[in-house]
Amino acid sequence: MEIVIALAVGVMFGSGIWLILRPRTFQLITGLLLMSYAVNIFIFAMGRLSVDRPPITLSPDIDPSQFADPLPQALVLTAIVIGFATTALYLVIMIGARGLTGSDHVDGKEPRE
Amino acid sequence: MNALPFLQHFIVLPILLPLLAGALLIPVKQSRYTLKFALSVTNTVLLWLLAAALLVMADGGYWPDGIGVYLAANWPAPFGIALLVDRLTALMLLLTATIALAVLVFSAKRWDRVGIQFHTLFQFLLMGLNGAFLTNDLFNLFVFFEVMLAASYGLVLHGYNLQRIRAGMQYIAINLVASFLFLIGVALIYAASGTLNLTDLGMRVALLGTEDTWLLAIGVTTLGLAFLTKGAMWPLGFWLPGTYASASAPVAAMLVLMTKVGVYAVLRVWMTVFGDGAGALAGFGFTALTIGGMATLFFGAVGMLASQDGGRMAGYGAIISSGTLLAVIGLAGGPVLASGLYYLLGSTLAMAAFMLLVELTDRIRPPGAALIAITMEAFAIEDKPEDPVGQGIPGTLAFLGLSFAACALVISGMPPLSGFVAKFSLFHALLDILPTDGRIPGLTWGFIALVIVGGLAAIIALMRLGVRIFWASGDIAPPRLQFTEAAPITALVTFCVLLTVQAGPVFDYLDRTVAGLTQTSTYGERVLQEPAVTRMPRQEAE
Amino acid sequence: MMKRWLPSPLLSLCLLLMWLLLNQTIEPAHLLLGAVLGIVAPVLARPLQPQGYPRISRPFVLFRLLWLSLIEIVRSCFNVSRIILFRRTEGVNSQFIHIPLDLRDPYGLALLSCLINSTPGTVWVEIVPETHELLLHVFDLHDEQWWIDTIKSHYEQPIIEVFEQPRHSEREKTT
Amino acid sequence: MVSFVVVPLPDSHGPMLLASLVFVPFIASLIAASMPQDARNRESWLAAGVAVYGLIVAILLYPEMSEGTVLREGFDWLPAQGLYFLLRMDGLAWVFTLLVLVIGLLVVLYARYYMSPNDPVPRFFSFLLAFMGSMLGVVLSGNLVQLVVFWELTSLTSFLLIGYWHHRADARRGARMAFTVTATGGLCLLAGVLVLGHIVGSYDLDIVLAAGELIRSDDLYLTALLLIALGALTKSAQFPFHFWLPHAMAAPTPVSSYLHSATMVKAGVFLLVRLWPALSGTPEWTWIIGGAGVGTLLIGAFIAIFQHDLKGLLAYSTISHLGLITVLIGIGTPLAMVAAIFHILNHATFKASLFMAAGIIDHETGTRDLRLLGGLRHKLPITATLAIVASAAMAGVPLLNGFLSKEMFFAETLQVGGDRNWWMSVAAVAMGMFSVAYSLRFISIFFGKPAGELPRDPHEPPRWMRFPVELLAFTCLVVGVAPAISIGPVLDLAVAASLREHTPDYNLATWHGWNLPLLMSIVALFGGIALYSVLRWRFNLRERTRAPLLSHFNGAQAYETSMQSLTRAAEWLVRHLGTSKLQKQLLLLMLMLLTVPLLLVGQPPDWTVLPLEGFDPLFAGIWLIGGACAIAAAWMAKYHRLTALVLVGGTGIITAATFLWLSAPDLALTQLMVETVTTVLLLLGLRWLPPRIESAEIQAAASRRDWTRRALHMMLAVAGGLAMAVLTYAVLVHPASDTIADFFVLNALSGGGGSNVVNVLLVDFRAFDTMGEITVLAIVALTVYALLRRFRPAPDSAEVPQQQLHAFDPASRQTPSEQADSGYLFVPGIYLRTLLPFMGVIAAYFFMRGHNLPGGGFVAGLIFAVAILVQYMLAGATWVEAHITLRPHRWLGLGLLLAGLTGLGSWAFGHPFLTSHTAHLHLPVLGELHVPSAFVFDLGVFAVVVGTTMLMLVALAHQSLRAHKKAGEQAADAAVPAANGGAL
Amino acid sequence: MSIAETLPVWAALPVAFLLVLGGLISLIGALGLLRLGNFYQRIHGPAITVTLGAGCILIASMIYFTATQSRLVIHELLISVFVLMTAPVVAMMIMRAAVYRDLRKEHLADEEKTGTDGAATDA
Amino acid sequence: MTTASLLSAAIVFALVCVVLAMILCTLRLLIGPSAQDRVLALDTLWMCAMLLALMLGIRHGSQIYFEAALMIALLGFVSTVALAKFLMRGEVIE
Ligand code: NA
Ligand code: NA
Repeated sequence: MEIVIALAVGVMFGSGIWLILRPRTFQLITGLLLMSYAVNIFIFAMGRLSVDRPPITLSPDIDPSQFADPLPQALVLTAIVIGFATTALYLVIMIGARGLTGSDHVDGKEPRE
Repeated sequence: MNALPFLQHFIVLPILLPLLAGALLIPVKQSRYTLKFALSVTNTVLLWLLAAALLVMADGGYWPDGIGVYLAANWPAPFGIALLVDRLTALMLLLTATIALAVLVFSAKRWDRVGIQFHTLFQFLLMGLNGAFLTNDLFNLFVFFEVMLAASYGLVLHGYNLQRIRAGMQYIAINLVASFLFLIGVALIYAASGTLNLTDLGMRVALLGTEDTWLLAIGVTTLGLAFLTKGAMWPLGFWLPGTYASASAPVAAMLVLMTKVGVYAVLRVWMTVFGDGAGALAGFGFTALTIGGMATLFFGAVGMLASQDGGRMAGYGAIISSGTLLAVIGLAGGPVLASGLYYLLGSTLAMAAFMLLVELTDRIRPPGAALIAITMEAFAIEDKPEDPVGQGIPGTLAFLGLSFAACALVISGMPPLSGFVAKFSLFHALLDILPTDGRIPGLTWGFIALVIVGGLAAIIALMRLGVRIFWASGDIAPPRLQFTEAAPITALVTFCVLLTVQAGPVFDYLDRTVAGLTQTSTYGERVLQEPAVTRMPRQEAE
Repeated sequence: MMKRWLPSPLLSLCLLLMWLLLNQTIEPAHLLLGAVLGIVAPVLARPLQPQGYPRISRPFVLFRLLWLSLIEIVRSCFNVSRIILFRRTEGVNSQFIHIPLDLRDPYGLALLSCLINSTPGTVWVEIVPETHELLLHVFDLHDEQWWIDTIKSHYEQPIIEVFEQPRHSEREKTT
Repeated sequence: MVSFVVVPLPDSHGPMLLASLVFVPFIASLIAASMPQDARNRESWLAAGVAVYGLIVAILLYPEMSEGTVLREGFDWLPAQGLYFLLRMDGLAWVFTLLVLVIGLLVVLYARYYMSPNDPVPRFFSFLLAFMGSMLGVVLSGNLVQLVVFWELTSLTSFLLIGYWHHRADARRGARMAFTVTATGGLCLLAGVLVLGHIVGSYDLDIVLAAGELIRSDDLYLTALLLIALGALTKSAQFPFHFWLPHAMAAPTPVSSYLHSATMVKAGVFLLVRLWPALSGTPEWTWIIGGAGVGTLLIGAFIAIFQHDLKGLLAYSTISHLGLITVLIGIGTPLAMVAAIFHILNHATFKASLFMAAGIIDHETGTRDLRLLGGLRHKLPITATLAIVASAAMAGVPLLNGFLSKEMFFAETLQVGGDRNWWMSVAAVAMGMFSVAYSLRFISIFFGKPAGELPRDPHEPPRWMRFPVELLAFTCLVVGVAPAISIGPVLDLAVAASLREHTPDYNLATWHGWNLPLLMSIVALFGGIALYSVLRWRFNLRERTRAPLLSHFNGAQAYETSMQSLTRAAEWLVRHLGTSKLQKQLLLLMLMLLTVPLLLVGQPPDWTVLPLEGFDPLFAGIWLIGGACAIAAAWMAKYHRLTALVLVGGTGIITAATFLWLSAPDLALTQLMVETVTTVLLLLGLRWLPPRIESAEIQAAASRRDWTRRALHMMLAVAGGLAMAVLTYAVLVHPASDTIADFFVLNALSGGGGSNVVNVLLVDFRAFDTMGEITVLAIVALTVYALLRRFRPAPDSAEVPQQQLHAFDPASRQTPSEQADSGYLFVPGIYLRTLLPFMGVIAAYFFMRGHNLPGGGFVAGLIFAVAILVQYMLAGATWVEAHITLRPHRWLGLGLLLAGLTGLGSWAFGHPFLTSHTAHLHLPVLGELHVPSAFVFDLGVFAVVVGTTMLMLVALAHQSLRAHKKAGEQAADAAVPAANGGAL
Repeated sequence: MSIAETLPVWAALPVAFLLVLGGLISLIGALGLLRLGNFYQRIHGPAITVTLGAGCILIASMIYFTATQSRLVIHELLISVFVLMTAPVVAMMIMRAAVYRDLRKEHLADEEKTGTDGAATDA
Repeated sequence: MTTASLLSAAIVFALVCVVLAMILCTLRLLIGPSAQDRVLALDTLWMCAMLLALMLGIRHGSQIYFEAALMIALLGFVSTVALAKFLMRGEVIE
């Protein structure tokens, strides 16, 4: 599991890096999306991995070590929401810039050759 | 039943008030400017009073050891989110409220009408700023950073034009990526230390094993990079000049404050986590901060010299100020930090005033005309002397010129205003603390030299700009100036003057602030032992 | 009045049932809550449902239809699986066919499309507006007419019985 | 090193006389600034009044001064850092105070007549008074840092005064140049003062002056000396910083006379005299100060001869005389110091009067060009006489004050380097000759014939305009004839105060007998006359535009060039040290992310290698998919946006599956919903991005540089990915330390009243985060909405999409609602409409169970929003909005208020913000119900999420309407021609 | 697998069988998606996954949980209903999109043949 | 072979099948060639994810996974519909 998650984070983050270094706004936003997946899983992994131990405590007498760490999950939840919002914002700016500048370059103008 | 004393609630109010005001403003129709403005200003005045009250309370007026803790949702500290007020926080809150009030009044006649929801976003921005200053929890800091940034995205694009959207794209993209770094950093810190509470982290750091220490250091470094991107450290702050130059004046003034949040966060985290009690990590990264700060300072100085318009120049001025502060944090030591904070106050106020001023001077002289003036200055050296009779200066122009000069003096650190006092006290403190071998290290000398050179660059650039705006503009119609535009600038400049004149008392306060900051153990006691209010019994049925 | 506050008892019942299934309980509190939701949701959703709610007149025909369809689904499933696994794809005769429809009731058409699409090997494309013909894609077509007949008799006819009969009578009453 | 000394301030006794000396001019400056434009007389009276007041105070203080008392007055400024506002008056300061005030008074009187009635004099007098205050501040500072403050203030006021006629380019240029040079010097001075303070442990002048030994023996002595010297030499226009002074002549003549000859330029030499006890007496002192002085003295005098501008000539002569003073200070013997102070005073008198005379000539004739002027003694007899007297003093003619101090100078040069070393004396005599020559050149304008028609016909100036010149010339004469009586007591005061125990015996007399200095004077006098004659009649002095030999060095040109190249260099540096390109910035950020932690933190410690038993091939299998999708998306995003979007969706599904697999059902639910909404959102946005078509040419044209860059990015991406993978792995194989997580698990049910710990975290433990998070949502929604109101689509995507324009598609003839009611969406629409209430109930379900099981306000809000969104997709925005009214703004506002007020409710119970409470309801049939306040809070979250999603999506969707509306209008416009068989 | 051990044989056997069958059908459906020659054929592949594959697994789930929890657990029915209600929508939408996209492509090809300019479309 | 091991073998087999199915879908997603192919593949991926959730539920004997499956069943189609509509009409909401 661990190695898979590590590689997963790596692949997504690497793809994200590649994309955010590209010149077109859509590439950038795609990169941001991939990076946000990577980062979310990364945060999640910081609570270590556990299978079938959802943090749902149906009785008061429990052993906390038998549950997945709920804190990173809560953090990821917040991060997902914020990531969603900011992606939306960037999207709107992206199309706004395309309309206003006539270019989909991330700098809002075509680079001079 | 131990109810929470009412005054204790003051800690959360700087976040709550703008939240509620913002929420109330959302459904109000765009056409009701006056109502919106009134609500917004009233709330900001309240915030100012609140900040002033907190300042008094934190300075021994209510909390004897200068630390007020508020357990949001009533959960004890490392578990729930704790808000913390000390002298530093209170100071930053007051600074924020001051600039915010000035900016709001300034925007009353024009800027709140060019787009929608200006006041809403503005209130949310205040909420984010205040939250970032108040919170003692790293992830909560992220949330408030995002609140602040999200609002600033909206405000940067306020008045939507080509330039703004170009700059906005850059600003937003970089901050989005920086936010990822923030998250990575916080997550690593949690993985290594098992806590998110900053004070708790400071308590735990010495007890960590080697692996955890390694992870923690990486985490904090990553977090630091996120802060420094927002604080515009070289080479992470290239977004800043363009953004400042294109944002509308009131927004640019608020942005000035926002770079300081990055610096503030660095200061908080580093002071708390890597203090003397940090075991293997004591003093971690301070030198890097100094070097980064100095590089930033240099870049800002060079940028000032290279820029020809006020907005951009102010942007580089903000970079200089960030660089100086970062280097000061890096060169840490009690009295130096106090000087750094004093510098922060003065430069932020002046820079904010300058941002507002730039917009007014652009009315005299549209930025396009500046280019012509440059060539004029460069080539018309043997200009035929004209009639030796001076020209009268209209009152508004005199006002602008005077304010410009005052801002320029503060920004460049020329005597006699607060910029100079700050610089002097910085140097004084740096030379006054001696390392054990009695020799001032080269880095300190380098820093002093850089600050002086930076100030020089600033004054050369600002003088060039000022001469071009006020002297070389030929026959100009005096700009129309609203009272609501002049008053905030006057107020901000007056604050700078007051800072200069009252340097003694201000420094007394700052010395107490810094003395408090270095008492990590006090924070530990106060934050981690702050009792929750007794809960009402809740689960009796089950 | 009844129609306004309970536009479709059937739908409300379905929603209540769903609520109870979801919560896996028949506690009174949930019964009540489910009932409230079952009543409120259709009322709130009503403005967005211009075609009204379905009425089913012959449940038995419906059940028989469903049962037969299930058998047909299983059968087709194995046919399609066989083709996927063992046949060369070039040999598969995939075709579009047109089937003239008499069925007009929206819910009837919906049910028809559900049955056709659920049956592996056939996909509903659209109803050609002018001719009211169904454009159908068949995975492995042997005999076009067989398909047309089967669909008209095995599917369309029962559906018309279920959905359109009472409405016709209603219309007759009103006119 | 000593620790910093805190000097107790003197108890301020009686009236703050010294403070009033400094502050009265500043206050008067403010008053002057606020007077009307034409208040020339009132301004003059005010300024003169200030000067007179100062003089009275100074005279009142004379008795104390003559007793050798040092007056100290002050108050705290920044006591912790050794910074007081401390005013200190001793003999030297008193003499300089007197100088500043007397010349100031005369200049004010002169300026009253000099300034045109049309000039905006309030500004002039305001600046002049401010300068007076600053200069007095310099002179009276008892604290070195405070001295720097006033020092820079004199630079600033000088800048403002030079730029007084700012519509003239030469004035602007001169002002900038003067300020740049002197302010730079001021900064050096500040640094020097700080070093000095560091060495001594105090900035208090008295303490510093007493610590000469300590200073001179310190390692940092040379640094301090150099820095302070830079400050002094720039201010006093010493070579090679002299060039600003001639350009400062663009200022009105009263300013030149006051600042640039009598007072401000003397601040540099004043400072050197002041610090003489602390700094002098070392070879470094002599070499640095003396060296600069010698160079200046010769160069200034030589260039002065070749000036054609009256004021230019005087400016260079000033430079030369300041050089003379500097040399004396550099020699540094007590007698030299006496000579230096004496010459400072003498120079002030004759040079101020000469400037005023020059101003009168300029004023009366309309020109300052020496080549045009001639024979003025006929038209301006009195002025001519006065100017000749002053010039003679400048040239060092006996019986005038200049002669005396120059004589002393010659005498001191003889002492330098012992008996064998003559070079200093030779230089001195050469300078003497030059000064005779330029003095002759100056007075030549009164003789001979006029060169031609003058711009104006000159007359004697008004009585009171000439008066200052008369007084000063008279002083030259009096001092020259009877020095001991006239200037003696004053000079004694200054000398005693500055030299203290080193005060020498000296004799102020006109006649010292026949001696070597006298011989040197005679040589200089006659040599000068000869030199002038030769130059005049043999070398055609009038036609020369540049000084011989020295024409190659042009300080002003060097300044301009350096300023321009500074800007160019700065631009170059900014381009190379910075960038305005987003890609490069992100590249840097990523590089920093990779390198900085490595550099700072270094190698990881040894990690235990993971036992592979936890490895699940199935899990690896799904990440095969996730990874492939991610990489493919990265590959496709440029030319195949939709494909990339679909691929990202694939990664999203796998991410959700991962959350589910690894015990995070809440995350999985949220991820799934966000995935859906994001896809729709991006599709709505994609509509406005015109297609990007891959062209073979572009690919082929990609230069080698492009490929290098791509390779670099690829490497960075791989490295970054690898680094994150390693980091993740490192954490995962390392057991968690003592975390705060257990607390949440243990207390969620008992303290938070919910069994879903994640939800309890969100609405209770960390509800404060959630509060902020929903604010972010609201902000973003509002921003999106605001942006879209001003949205202007790209021209190539503004039209109705291609897909809707094909006649064979029946849908192209239908409105969206027709499509849904009878068109191609008819059958799907029935499902979509039927599903609506089900989705609503499911949303309620997820909301209700959130506290105990996966779900909650956020997921529920998204489901609800998607349910409505589906209706939008089905029937179009117009139809939906005609049938239901959604007010997303209200949802947002109400949601935020609900969440906030719920939190606030706990105040009523004396609890902190957001403390959750549970209401226990006992209902008849239903039994006991627990309604936690967190539930209401969650309702706020729900509302905000619904509001946000709806606002953003609907705002985006409405853009399409705009295109259709526009198309409709165009179609209506083009209706006539398109009627028969339109192209659509 | 602790719960699975308590499962009675009457439940275990059908559950296992349905699981295997459901898995296989899903696999075959996906294989169809991959293997078949053109889009109109491929769309028939996933249909078996959606109907019979999902059906088998859902029934398996119902039996399994009913047996382990000793009470009737049939809320999987909801999933079946929703799948049956949404799958046709998806099929109809994608299919029609494909048909008209192809028509448009042909149309454009024709136009190009006749010499009119055809604008490229996004893919 | 006990019932437990039989069952666990069956679940593993089913899971393998579903994961393989997902991989095949992904291949189609990558290959395309047309946009509708990709949309179809994505939709199938959603369905497979639903099956995966159900199977995980059986594997762990837990009801926690049910909601995810339910959500996919009810709402998973939305993004597919949006994509299809985009392909057909060039915009999602008209
Ligand atoms: Na089918
Ligand atoms: Na939840």
